[in-house]
Amino acid sequence: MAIKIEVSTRDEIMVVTVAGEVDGGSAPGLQTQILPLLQQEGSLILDLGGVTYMSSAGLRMLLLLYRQAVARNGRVALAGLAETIQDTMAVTGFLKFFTVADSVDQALTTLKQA
Amino acid sequence: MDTRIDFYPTHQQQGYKLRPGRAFPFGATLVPGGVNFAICSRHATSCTLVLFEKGAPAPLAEISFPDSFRVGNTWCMVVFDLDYERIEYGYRMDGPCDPAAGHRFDRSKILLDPYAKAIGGREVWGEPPDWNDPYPHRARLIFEDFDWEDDRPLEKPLEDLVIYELHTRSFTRHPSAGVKHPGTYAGLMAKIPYLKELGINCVELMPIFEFDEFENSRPNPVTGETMYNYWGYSTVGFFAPKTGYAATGPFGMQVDEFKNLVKELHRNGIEVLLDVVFNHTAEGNEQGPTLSFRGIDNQTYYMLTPEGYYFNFSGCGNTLNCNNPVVRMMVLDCLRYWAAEYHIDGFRFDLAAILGRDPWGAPLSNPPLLESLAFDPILAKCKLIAEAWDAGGLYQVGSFPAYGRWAEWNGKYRDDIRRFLKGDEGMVPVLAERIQGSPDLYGWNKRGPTASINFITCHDGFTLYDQFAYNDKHNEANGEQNRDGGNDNHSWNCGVEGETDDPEVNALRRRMIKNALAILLMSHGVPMILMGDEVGRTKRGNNNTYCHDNDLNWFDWTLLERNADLFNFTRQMIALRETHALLRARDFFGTGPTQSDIIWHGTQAWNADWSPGSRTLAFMLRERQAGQGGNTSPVLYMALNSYWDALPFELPELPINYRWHLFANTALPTPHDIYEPGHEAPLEQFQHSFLVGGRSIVILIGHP
Amino acid sequence: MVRQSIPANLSALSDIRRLVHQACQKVGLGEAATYRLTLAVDEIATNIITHGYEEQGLTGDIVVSIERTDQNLIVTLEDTGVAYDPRTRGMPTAEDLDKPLEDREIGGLGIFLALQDVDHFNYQRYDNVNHNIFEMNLV
Amino acid sequence: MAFSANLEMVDSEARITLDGELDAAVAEQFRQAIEQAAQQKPQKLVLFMNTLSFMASAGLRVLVFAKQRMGSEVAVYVIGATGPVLNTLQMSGFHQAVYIQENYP
Repeated sequence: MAIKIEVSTRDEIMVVTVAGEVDGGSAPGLQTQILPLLQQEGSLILDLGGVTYMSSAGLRMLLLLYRQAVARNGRVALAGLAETIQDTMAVTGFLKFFTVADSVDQALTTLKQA
Repeated sequence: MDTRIDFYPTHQQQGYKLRPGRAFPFGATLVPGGVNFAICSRHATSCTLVLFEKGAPAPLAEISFPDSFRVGNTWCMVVFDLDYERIEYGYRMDGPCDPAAGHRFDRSKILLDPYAKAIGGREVWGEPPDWNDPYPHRARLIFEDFDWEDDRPLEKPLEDLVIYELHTRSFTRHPSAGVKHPGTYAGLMAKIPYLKELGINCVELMPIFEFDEFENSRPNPVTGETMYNYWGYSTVGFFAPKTGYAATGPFGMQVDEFKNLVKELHRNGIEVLLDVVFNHTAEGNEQGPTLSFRGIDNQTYYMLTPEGYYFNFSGCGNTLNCNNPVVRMMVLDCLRYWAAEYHIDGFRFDLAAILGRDPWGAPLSNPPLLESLAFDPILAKCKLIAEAWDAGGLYQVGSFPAYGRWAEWNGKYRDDIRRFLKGDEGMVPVLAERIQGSPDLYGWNKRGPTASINFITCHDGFTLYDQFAYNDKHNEANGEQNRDGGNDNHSWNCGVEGETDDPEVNALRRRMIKNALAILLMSHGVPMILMGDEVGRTKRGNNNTYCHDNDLNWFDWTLLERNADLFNFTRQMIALRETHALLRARDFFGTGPTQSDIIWHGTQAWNADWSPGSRTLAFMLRERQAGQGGNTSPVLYMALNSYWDALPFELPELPINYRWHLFANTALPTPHDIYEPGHEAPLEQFQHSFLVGGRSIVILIGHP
Repeated sequence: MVRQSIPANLSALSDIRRLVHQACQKVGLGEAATYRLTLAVDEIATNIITHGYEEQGLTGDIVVSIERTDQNLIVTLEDTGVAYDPRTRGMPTAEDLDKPLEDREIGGLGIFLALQDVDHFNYQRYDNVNHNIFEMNLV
Repeated sequence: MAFSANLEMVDSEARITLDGELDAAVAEQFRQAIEQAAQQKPQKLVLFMNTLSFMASAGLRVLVFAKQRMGSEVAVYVIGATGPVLNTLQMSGFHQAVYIQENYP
């Protein structure tokens, strides 16, 4: 299943929508596409509603994005995570680094408040 | 990113780009652009790397190691451009098949890498495997990066520990546990608040190295249920956490999940000890499967008789040849890996006496493995706990070669306390030794009370509740006509065998459980509690439940309300131990810098009754200057009465402005049986004697 | 004079006390002495029932036999429970036996009360039967 | 002769009247009466023993454990104990912990 991403902005915050399976094969490509987007402005919303599978490699890619955002004192919010993926992230200790929201709108409000 | 100048392919086989690898570390290591595979065998003549697509029945490719890729007895190779998450790997080893000479090479077998850091094949606990899979336990690659943030091993002083022995699956598998992922590391993580409330600061996990729960599984002749290798005392891989214990096992994230469990336990002030099994492997004897060691280098990994058969000091078919230099190195590498990569705080060695035997089974006076473990720089702060006996008759409780580093499961403590509690004669003198941390066993060459791990029950044998509800073992469910399991339980059923609704008998059983916990937590040495004993868990009289995946082993959490008084009693006793440094000594009384004393009393103050017929003992713990010159440190007093009727105990005098306060009295029903440390009930000012109920214990605190 | 076998359970205690009480009246023993003998027999009987039988998972009877000689009234309790000499908390050593009653580490609270005011107490065990013998002087 | 132990609460005073023969078979009844009394958190516990004709050590243990449980703030009175029962209390040293009176108040 190929990986697809779309980039858009909502109220000047970058929103990247990802669909497909994020694993050892697709994660490096995703990372090279998303990293430059962080250059201009720290914060980022990842709309992962379309992600059906996230492997360890995928989790590590998300954590690297988080590190880059923090380095630019921005934040990374994850929206629309499937319950199983959110659950595996919690159990393996990855979830606590991120702000998590059910939808992109909710992610926007939380990012703006903080 | 590939900054190294020597990382380019030099060979090719079957479309895979290769180059000679690095001889260490052993196992499979991710390197820029590929994976470095390294494995050693002294007697193999050739070696082939076998690659699988994850879960596929047949291999994807077989790459034979060119002889130029060999360094001494170690084959090593880098394979480029592998998808780490989709690959499984194994080895074929060729060599002589001459059992009498100790060689059992078999090229047709695909062998598991002994240094595999993740193992597939049993992703979901108890899911029947494909029995004719040529490679049932498959080595996999892992990401070794994990964000520990600021976590590191807690390095708590051994004397401060209260150890809680638990089985990962049993702890939360019962539906009453109410956790999202029953029977897993994640389930255990969800119960950390329970452990904190109880006051536990160390958990000892029964084997979590990958093992095969289906090893000699068979239907139970009585119930028809499947009987498994449930406890896991038969290791398949020494470097991989059991995948079936991980909620994320099916997604291959068991390594991250277990590391996160250790991190969460540490964050809550709880140390993690691993129960490790280096005395035998899952390959059993000649009839057992060839999974790994037997096919890689049988003569090196196993203790063999001159005729090439397997010595059986473990009672499980084979004996790992721990004092062979290569195996010794593997054991050391394994423990260092868990200590450094998983932040593990210590290890409990199953049947550790075997580690002190030479390759022909003779006990060594200065076993190299135990010595190198005791002085290893990475393991320097790890607790090393030995079950100081083995199934070959070597019993070393008190004489285990310790180099001042090793602690031991004190089997004598277990038996002596059980016998005193049930009212055996002649136990008072030896009870006094146990309470002091067993100086009779550990008082030589600078060992202290922390050499003694005190326990009354453990996974092997009765639970504490069953200890006072059954005279005899009831192991019919194990399918061996009740012949398995020990017979020297020193238990007493308080008058009725098994469950009863007689209120007197049940009240006596609760009292006996409280008496046991009171002695355990007041004794010098390191106390260990068996999971569930704090709420009266029962195994219905079965003292050998190694094979049951059911409520014989599962922790029934509904016991929390039914036996809330036992939970409260345990919690307060642990709190008492935590409050009073007097109870957590590093040195035996009268030795070492701490100036504290133990003074023996009996039904008469200052005059303990050591006679054979006596069933009473009392003692007082205090700092030498207590009550003098402004020193207001508290005095602890404990009266133990294992006689069946009440006895008045004369109380020793206290310093002038001190007064006795009642902390615990197991003769009284809850909530009067125990108080919160610091909120004890004052006795009458003039009271100089206290009636201690039959088979009861009283603890008093003397303070201004 | 009297010999009766009574099932060893706690509810039988009042019957045992009644037997002793009637015998004391028949021989005209004083009220205080009667109470002390009744108390002694009750305490030892209680100990036999709980420790001798129930706690060992055994069942059995207590045989109460009462006879009178010209000097004293003798009550004997016979049971087949676990061997136990009330005069000490364990099997008596030689040195224990020649100590006077007061100095011995008497059994628990119950035994302590029982043996305090009995004129003479003896314990024997032969062919698997415990014999607890109480004597009160009549003269 | 049967045994009875009935509890009567008079504002902060728990009064238990004991009647008949208190032996190991009935001691549990006495302990439950004490338990109910303790739950009311009385300041005083008054035990009327005028018609108590017999008390074995089982009864004495219930008394001692009641005193231990109620601690030093609750005063315990024993009223009208007959000679032999009084003797039992004295022999065990229990009389030091309670107020012994012929009648009440």
